[in-house]
Amino acid sequence: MSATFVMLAVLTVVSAVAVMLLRNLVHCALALAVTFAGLAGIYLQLNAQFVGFAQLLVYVGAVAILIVFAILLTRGREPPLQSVFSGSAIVGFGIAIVVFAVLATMTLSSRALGMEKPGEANASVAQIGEQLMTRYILPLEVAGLLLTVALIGAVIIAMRDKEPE
Amino acid sequence: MLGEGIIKGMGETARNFFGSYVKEDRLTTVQYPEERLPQKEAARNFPFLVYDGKDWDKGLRCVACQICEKECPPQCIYIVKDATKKPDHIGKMQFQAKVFDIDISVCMSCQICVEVCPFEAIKMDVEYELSTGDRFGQLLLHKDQLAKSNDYYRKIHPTEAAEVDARMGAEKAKAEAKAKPAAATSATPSKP
Amino acid sequence: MDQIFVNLKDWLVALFPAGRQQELVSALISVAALIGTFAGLFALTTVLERKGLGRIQNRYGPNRVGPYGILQPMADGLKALTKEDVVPRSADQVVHFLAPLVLVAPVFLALAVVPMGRNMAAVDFDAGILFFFAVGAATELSVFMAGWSSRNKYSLLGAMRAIAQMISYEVPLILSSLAVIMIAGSLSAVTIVEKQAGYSGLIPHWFVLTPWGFAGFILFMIAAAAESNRSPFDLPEGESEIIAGYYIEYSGFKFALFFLGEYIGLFAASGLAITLFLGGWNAPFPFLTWIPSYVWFFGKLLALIAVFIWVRGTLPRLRMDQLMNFAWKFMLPMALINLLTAGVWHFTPPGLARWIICALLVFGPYVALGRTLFESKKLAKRTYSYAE
Amino acid sequence: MTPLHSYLLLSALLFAVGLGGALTRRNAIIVLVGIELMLNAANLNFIAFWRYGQNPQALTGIVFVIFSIGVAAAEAAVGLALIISIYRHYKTANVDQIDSMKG
Repeated sequence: MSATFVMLAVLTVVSAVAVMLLRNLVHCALALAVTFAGLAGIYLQLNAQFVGFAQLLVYVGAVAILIVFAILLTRGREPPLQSVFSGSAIVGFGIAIVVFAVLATMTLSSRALGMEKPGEANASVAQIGEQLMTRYILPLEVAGLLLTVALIGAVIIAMRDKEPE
Repeated sequence: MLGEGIIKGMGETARNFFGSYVKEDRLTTVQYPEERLPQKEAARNFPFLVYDGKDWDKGLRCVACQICEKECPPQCIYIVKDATKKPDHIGKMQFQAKVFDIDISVCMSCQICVEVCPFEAIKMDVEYELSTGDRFGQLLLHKDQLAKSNDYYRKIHPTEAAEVDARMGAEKAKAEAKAKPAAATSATPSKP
Repeated sequence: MDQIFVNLKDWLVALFPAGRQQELVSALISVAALIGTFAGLFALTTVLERKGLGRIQNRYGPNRVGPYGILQPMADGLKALTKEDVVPRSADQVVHFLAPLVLVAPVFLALAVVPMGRNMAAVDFDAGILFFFAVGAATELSVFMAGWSSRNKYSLLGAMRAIAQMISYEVPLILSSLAVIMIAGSLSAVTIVEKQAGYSGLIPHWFVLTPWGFAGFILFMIAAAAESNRSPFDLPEGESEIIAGYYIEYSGFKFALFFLGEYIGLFAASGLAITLFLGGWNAPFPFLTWIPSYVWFFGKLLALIAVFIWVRGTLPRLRMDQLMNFAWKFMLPMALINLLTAGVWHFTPPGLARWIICALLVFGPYVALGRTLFESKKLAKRTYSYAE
Repeated sequence: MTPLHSYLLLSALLFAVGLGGALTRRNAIIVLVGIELMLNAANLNFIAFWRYGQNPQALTGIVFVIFSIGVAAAEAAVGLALIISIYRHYKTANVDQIDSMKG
């Protein structure tokens, strides 16, 4: 394991755990931004430059900010001394641990164990663009449509209801 | 509205920018400690005592009548009469002040002391750089700090000083005219 | 002469043993050069800005420290360093401390992809422009961190305004640069500059000298001014209403860092504008190519900064609703139309017809938008009760 | 060099953390954040498999992740809009208290 990977992985996991454990919601959102940035670093380390930058732009630049806004808009009359976890937290943790155990055993018993990089692999922007415009043109259009619908839908949902006249 | 206003405004600021290098009226700053605007003649802030001649202590016009002390609204003037007398400008023997203090930290520049003084002894100064490191001591001006020559008065308020000089000259002339027949009839020596 | 800095770096790197160590040294030299150059430029810009604004307002500006006041930044720096660093008691200490760092680090990173001369880009990413916008996104987070952690209503208001403004103007910023990326066919800053090399007669092949490029340049500059919170889009700071916005609770060196970050962000945006529209480090005329390329880059950079200062000295601050209306109702449609125009330009054969079609395509919507936007407002002639 | 299974383990761990958070936290926003984390874990797997796969020229993993990022952004926007609208209605973003269907 290379040092870069270990550093990025530790950063990502620690901040992800912090997101789930911190009491202050704004701290959660900031830790989330760190997680996303760490993941972007891992993508870069895997030679996926375009995806890494897109991850930074979309997640750190947009989603984290969106979440921060949502947190500030929904703060208020909640009792602060309540536990951050819901009543059935034990079950949830149990499920999460079981899922991780299953995934980890599967990974460690699979062919992926100890698999090394098969030489250089690079995804240039031109190649990605060409693929998007030829092989994946339909998904691209559908994704564009989905984004437009989501944009309009989000605006309509979050819009304040008109006062009855 | 297609941004013409913005271009017009940009033109105006550009004219200001380049104009400031060539034209005086586009650079109006006076760099204060080095450069100063000329004093306006009507400027006034705190009172001072006028003296005639060379020696400030002898020439002081004040006769310690204490009218200003009584009239001063914030009561910033403090006068102690001296027992000895000295002649004034028309030769009459008058009291003089032993102590004459003005606390300019209290003074409100109302000029009432100047208005009430019958001897033209107290006038308004234009000195404005009065900052000190000591709030009390240095702002309490004593007689020696307050005394300023008539020449200084002429310099800062020329028109007013000319009027005062004319009035005092007239009084002196009248007194001398009165003294002459008196000297002719009696042998009382007249004062210079 | 042109390659003097490149050769210097190569020579320095060659002093070290080949391999991993050389890469590290090369990166370190690039970073040091970037930080040194732009911190110096920042110092120069602060004093030039204050002097320029002074001249615009019929006064001298700073002229006390050193000859003509050019040592003013040193005095400012000393003052910032020696000032007490006050942190509000109820502030979120960690976030409050991190916010200036989160601002300064990405803006320097963004500068790394801007080519500052022939072979003088610190890194040449395949997706360089995307990298620029991606790290620029982190500045929004830092603004929020500063505003929220100060535990001050003014700073939170300022941060919210700043984020709303930055997100709104990021859309036209990216869309207007997208036109260039479309025509150049590359996301790499170095390639985009190379595409603008060459001259027809005396006229350089800069993108700003095409209808869509010109419109894109104007849109980009407006959006860049809004992105870096420059006047007339400096509502987040708004001294007269929310005092200093998100840096109200910052003092001393942390404030200086914010100030630095803001200016470096401005340089980065100007540098990108030069790269995308003004031909990067290319000389404006073929007979001037003997002047080193970095001189051209920094000359253009200073010229753009002068434009920013000039605009700051001229235009009053916008109101929040005007700002948002301007972004979504004018900038965004114009940027989209500009994108379309760039496409038309690409597919019509060169000639006068192409020029006329594209100019009409840009100018027509501009007039239409400009007229309709304000027609609906029914601006009445302003009357004053007391002033004549 | 880093072997493939370390990426997969990291991804599994991230997925588990996200799942744990989504299942246990009270605040609806953090639940959404947990879901985002799980999506990101999946993205990491795609990238890792693309990089270690036999045919990296196909770019399938990269393209999938690009779509996934775009869709996740839309999902976050709509999800947060829903949470805000729910918050307006119930005056709380606590998932334990939002338990009735009737408006």
